[in-house]
Amino acid sequence: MSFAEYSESIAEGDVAIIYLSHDSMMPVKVQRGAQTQTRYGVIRHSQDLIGHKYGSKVSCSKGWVHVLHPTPELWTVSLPHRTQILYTTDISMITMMLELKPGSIVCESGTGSGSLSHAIIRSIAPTGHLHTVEFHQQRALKVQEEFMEHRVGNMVTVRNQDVCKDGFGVSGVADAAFLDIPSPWDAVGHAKSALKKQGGRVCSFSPCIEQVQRTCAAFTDHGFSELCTIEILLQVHDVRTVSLPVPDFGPNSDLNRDQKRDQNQTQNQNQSSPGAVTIKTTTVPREIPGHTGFLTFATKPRT
Amino acid sequence: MSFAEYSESIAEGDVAIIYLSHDSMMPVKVQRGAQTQTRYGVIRHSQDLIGHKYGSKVSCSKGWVHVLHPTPELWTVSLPHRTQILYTTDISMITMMLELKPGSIVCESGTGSGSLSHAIIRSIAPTGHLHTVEFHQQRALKVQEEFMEHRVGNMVTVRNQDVCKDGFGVSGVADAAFLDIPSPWDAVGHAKSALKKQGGRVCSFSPCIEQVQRTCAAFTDHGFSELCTIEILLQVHDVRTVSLPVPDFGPNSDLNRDQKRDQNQTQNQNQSSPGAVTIKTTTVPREIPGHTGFLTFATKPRT
Amino acid sequence: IMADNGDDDSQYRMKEGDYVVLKRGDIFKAAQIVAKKKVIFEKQWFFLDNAVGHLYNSTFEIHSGQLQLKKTSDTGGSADSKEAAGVDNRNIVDDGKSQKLTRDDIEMLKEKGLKGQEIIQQLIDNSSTFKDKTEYAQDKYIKKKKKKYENSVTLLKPSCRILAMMYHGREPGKICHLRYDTLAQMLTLANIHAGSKVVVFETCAGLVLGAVMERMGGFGSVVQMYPGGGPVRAGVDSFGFPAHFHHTLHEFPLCRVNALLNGTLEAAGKDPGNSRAVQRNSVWRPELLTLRARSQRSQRRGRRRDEQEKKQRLDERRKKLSAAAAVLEGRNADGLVIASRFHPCPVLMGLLPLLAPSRPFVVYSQYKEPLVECYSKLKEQGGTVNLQLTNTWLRHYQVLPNRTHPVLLMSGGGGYLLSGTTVASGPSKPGQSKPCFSNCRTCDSAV
Amino acid sequence: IMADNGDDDSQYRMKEGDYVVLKRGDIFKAAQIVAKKKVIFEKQWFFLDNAVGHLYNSTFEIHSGQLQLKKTSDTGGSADSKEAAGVDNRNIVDDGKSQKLTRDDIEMLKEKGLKGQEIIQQLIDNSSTFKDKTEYAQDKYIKKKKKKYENSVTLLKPSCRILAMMYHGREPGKICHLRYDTLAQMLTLANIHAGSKVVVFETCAGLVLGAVMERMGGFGSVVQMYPGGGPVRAGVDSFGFPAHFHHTLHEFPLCRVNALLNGTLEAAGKDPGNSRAVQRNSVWRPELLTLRARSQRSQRRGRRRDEQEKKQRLDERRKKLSAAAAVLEGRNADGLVIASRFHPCPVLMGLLPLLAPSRPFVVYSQYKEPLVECYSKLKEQGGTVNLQLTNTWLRHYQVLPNRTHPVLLMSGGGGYLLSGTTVASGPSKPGQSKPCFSNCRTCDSAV
Repeated sequence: MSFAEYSESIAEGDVAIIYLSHDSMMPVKVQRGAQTQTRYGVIRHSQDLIGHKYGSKVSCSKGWVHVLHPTPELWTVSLPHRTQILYTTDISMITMMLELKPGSIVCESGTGSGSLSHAIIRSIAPTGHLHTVEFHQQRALKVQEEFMEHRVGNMVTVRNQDVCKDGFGVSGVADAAFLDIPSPWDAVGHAKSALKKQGGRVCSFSPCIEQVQRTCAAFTDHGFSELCTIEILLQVHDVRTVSLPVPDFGPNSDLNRDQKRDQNQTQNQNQSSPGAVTIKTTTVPREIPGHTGFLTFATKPRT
Repeated sequence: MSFAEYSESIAEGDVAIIYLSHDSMMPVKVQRGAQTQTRYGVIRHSQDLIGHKYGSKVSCSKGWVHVLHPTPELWTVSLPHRTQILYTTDISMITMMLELKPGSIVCESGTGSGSLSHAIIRSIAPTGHLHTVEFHQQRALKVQEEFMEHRVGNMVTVRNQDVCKDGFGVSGVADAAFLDIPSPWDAVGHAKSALKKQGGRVCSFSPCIEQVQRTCAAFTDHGFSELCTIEILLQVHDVRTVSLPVPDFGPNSDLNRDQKRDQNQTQNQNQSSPGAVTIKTTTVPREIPGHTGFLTFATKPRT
Repeated sequence: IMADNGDDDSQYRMKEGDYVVLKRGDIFKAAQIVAKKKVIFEKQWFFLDNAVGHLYNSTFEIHSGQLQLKKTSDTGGSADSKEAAGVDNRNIVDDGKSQKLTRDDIEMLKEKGLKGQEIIQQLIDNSSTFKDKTEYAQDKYIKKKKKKYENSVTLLKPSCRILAMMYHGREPGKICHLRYDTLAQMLTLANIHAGSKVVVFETCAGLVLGAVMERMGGFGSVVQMYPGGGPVRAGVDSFGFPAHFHHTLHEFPLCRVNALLNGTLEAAGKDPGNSRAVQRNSVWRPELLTLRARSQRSQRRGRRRDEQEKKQRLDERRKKLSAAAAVLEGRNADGLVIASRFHPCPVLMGLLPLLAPSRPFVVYSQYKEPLVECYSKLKEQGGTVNLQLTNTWLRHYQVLPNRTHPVLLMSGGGGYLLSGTTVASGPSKPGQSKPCFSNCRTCDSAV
Repeated sequence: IMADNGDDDSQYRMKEGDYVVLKRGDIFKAAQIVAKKKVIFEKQWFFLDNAVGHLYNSTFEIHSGQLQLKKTSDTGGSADSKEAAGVDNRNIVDDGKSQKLTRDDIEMLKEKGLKGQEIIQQLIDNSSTFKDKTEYAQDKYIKKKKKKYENSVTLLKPSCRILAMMYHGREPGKICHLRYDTLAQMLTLANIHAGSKVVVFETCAGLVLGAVMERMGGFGSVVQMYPGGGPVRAGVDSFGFPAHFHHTLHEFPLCRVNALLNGTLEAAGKDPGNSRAVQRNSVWRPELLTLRARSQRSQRRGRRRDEQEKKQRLDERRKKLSAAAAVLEGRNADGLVIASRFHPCPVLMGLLPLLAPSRPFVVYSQYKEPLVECYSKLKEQGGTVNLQLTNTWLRHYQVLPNRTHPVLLMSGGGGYLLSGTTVASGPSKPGQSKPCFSNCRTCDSAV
């Protein structure tokens, strides 16, 4: 197992994702003799995990779970939050718009909980490298440890420094740079010098429009071009079967109503009870994330 | 006919809406002996309109059209544009959030092409009054003329002045005020003094976020409360029937495929041609209005 | 602030019996001012008696279950106590020592008589990490603390705006998840205005009916179509309409619509359809009852349920029925508004014949698919133009210096609308096929 | 700008035969640099010959059909010439006299050698109403004038980002209206990365296939499943991948999938299914052909279509088929990406058995309903977890001093995605019913 390469079977030392339900997954470090408690009962690593294939079903005392091979996307929904994190919807857009691919050299700050970092490493492996800068020392140490556990440590360098003061610690090597810090405008110059002289792409993520305005001004001042600010929101559709009652318009309309019911039945609808039709539909959750942040992209010209 | 009261039949002097198609309607001033050209042929007012019922079908040489009773909503989609106008989606929200109802006294600026004005008058009729201020003289005259033609002239006063300098021309009488001007912050004080001392509601419409920021600051400075900035966008769904081909997975799967087709057929799908299923779905137009403006609402406290 | 120059303020002051809406932050609750009647709001109980005589929009503190007018200076938005947010929380170390105030300190502040908001401000001032929290975390912190310490409440005059927001926030299930901006669209799309004749079918607790009545301002007439045993409109009471508004309101049972359209309503007399419907459809019980209705009922309750009373009620119902029938039978209604938990397609098809030609209708559904069916049916059947299937997308913004952004949580779905305009069907040119069945009735009868 | 300190710039310079993307404003077009070959872009024709040796991202002016490097200073965003917009156009009187430059003046400017952008700036400077126009109207004005006078073009190195935006803007019908942000989601949801084995079925002109190949960087293998007579992937050429990328690409006909899964592929030998499929499904013709393929074909063209050539091609195809079959028959693919004009449900059901357990799949459809059907089918059948039906909502912002707002026009629909993860099916506890048929095959055979 590695976060950048699939394996068939679960081995000791792997990090596996225990899938309980769509909104409940937990990462587990597989260790001989260890046990993990879930709401469906205990998982014994030696018997239930090691040597089994990824994707297997594990029977517990109160039900069963599936063990999944880790991916950056599963990690994003199951990682321990130490900060606000970036989610897959934004990450997808960042990856495409920064033109990441195997071999890309990327700079990132702040590392935070490492949600984006894992996705970047996956995309630039096996020949690329991520230089990620985290201001907060404990967090820098913790994420470094995770990269090792996830067997991607060789493709990433974590630096514990202030990107606004000290930059990314590299110069003229990066194809892309990403900023998720309170004052990105202070780091635009550093991003510029970290990027290759032939040019490159940069992205800044900010929740507030004032941050976007200052950052765009800084990009322009530093000669960046192709400025583009976007926002992307995910809409999840829950598939549901609902029953809609059919009202009674009175005795004289029996013929009429029967006709209607016939038509209803031919149109993907089954009569579940007298006076009601069942339809398949989708609903959106009552409250959804309405804003994560603005993504501003720019191209560094040749310097 | 009046824009605030329904009539059954078309009379001389009425303004009727000729409905050609969903995105093609034209207002027509009904005059004995007059004719109107449409793409389906000519409409002769004396024979085809006067005395006929609203909603009638008029046969022309190349097809037929419907004649509809005017409403503020039909007016909004058929009026002659002299400015950018407000559309029904925003208008609906403005009407509800300003708590307009019969008897309300409302101030508005600028009048523009009168799209919102007609909707306001409809909602506050027969006992309310609209004071609308338009900077541009020709426009003020034109809209005044339209109000008369639409038989709502008695419920509206048009003033040709600069609201930022001269205010609304009334003081302490309004239940609600609406601003759609480049620098609403300059008119917030005037809106405040136009509103009743017991309080009232105010709305400002602005396309740019910087305008919103300055306007919110002005509202706060003037003691307004319950500040609320929203954006509302309409999504239109076009109902379509589409045919999706079913691919061929090869000879050995005939049984399998037939089963699938059977299931498809029970699920609202008809086989239109061999190897294809027909579904009913909706699509959104390729390009849609992505922004009209921000609506900022506030409550004027008792003064 | 209550001293002013003798203007007519009476309509702006709260009286006993008035319907009001309690507000704290984004939380609303409808209530009626009844002497010595306890209300429960956000897990606190109190009496509204002291509100009488005060102006609407006044904010009160709750002290020992009694309202006490708050000084105006502290009435303010919930965002007030936000300091410049850290946006990033990279400096936060969670050592559990961030709050310098102890529980005893807080109890002391309370005893000193500090108000909820003041206590929260104290907590913020004494939190070493608050300033470094991300804005999202600051929000969460304030909300949590507010829930614990805030004890002020504002009393609002009810309106469609406030009640629609209240229902959407508190009990969306009761109003078929109809969001307030969608309701706003319905009222304009149906061209609701004074003096018209509007047919309403809703199972939204009376919110939609009340919204229509508010827009009509007591001019014209409204017919509420109802399924089952009787109309449900508890929500209408919350609007606190003057009595004369109710004279414009009629009710008519869905199960008699066919009889009405066939001209057999009189013959049907004893109304077997109605009682059958009662059995078939579950009857919705109004949760709120007007004070008057309740006291009348309690008088009646006892054992005396004799024949005479039954007959009286039947007579009353019959009278109501024929009054409503008189309004409807011209088939010349000016607007049709549907928002129900029923399948919209048969409802729309059943009620459309009641409209005059060239009149708007609008149908709400929480789901898109049934409206697609409606749309196809109408297209096939003819008699309508200007059909549009839509939904709206509503976004709130936080506008604060250096912290402006769309609100982090938004409502997922506000439901869907199908709107259109009726037309009469005339002679169509050969080759231009646009079949028309049911609505022919409409135009014929309306002549 | 071309003089620099001897770094290895060769990969950043355009060579003959390179695939490039022409860009003007938001308009893109893919092209190949071929000596003396005319390209047509925005109704102008010109030769790309002069681009050779210049750096990617260079902007050129078009003069007499030839590219001429532009000085860097004028390369800039399209928003440059916007002045403070009037926001309101209340002062505009349309008297037709707002433009002070006459047609003759403009012709003179052109003759003087002024560039397009300079002419537009002159037009703006000489318009008495421009400053008072609303921003929307200013935009429209500039766009109109640009179309008429602009003559610069930027040459970009192709990438998934640029090609996805190009197809979406120019020919959305060719890529099933797949919007670029939706494609971006697909690539992450399917965890596309170097070294994996990915199955792709698309009818998006090769854009999706190219996007997958770009993300794999020539490591691992991709199998393109194709309907009808042969794989369509003209769009892949536009990516300009190095030759070795193509060694990782295999192709396999959909109509042989059942044979593959049943182990009867060898027996089927002569491939009747394939030819039948050719007849049944309309064959898509690639619009762009690589230079090499084209010249080979023209050599072949003549009269010599003899038996030997036919046999050769058949052999080649058989070799390809068995190579692809060898990749697939372990049923241990690491990812599955579907984006086609076909009904997604049978496609997904047919290809899912090719995946190993614990591997992601993603299906695109322009319409929601077919994916709802997919979702229900998968739920009923089992063998997958983490199912999610989504779409994304993409908004662009104009960020300019005092004129910041969401862009006035947005894309309506970007399509829908169904994504999930395969699992092996094991013994399920009694009472916990989760039936599983088809995917059992997957896990058994993968042992």
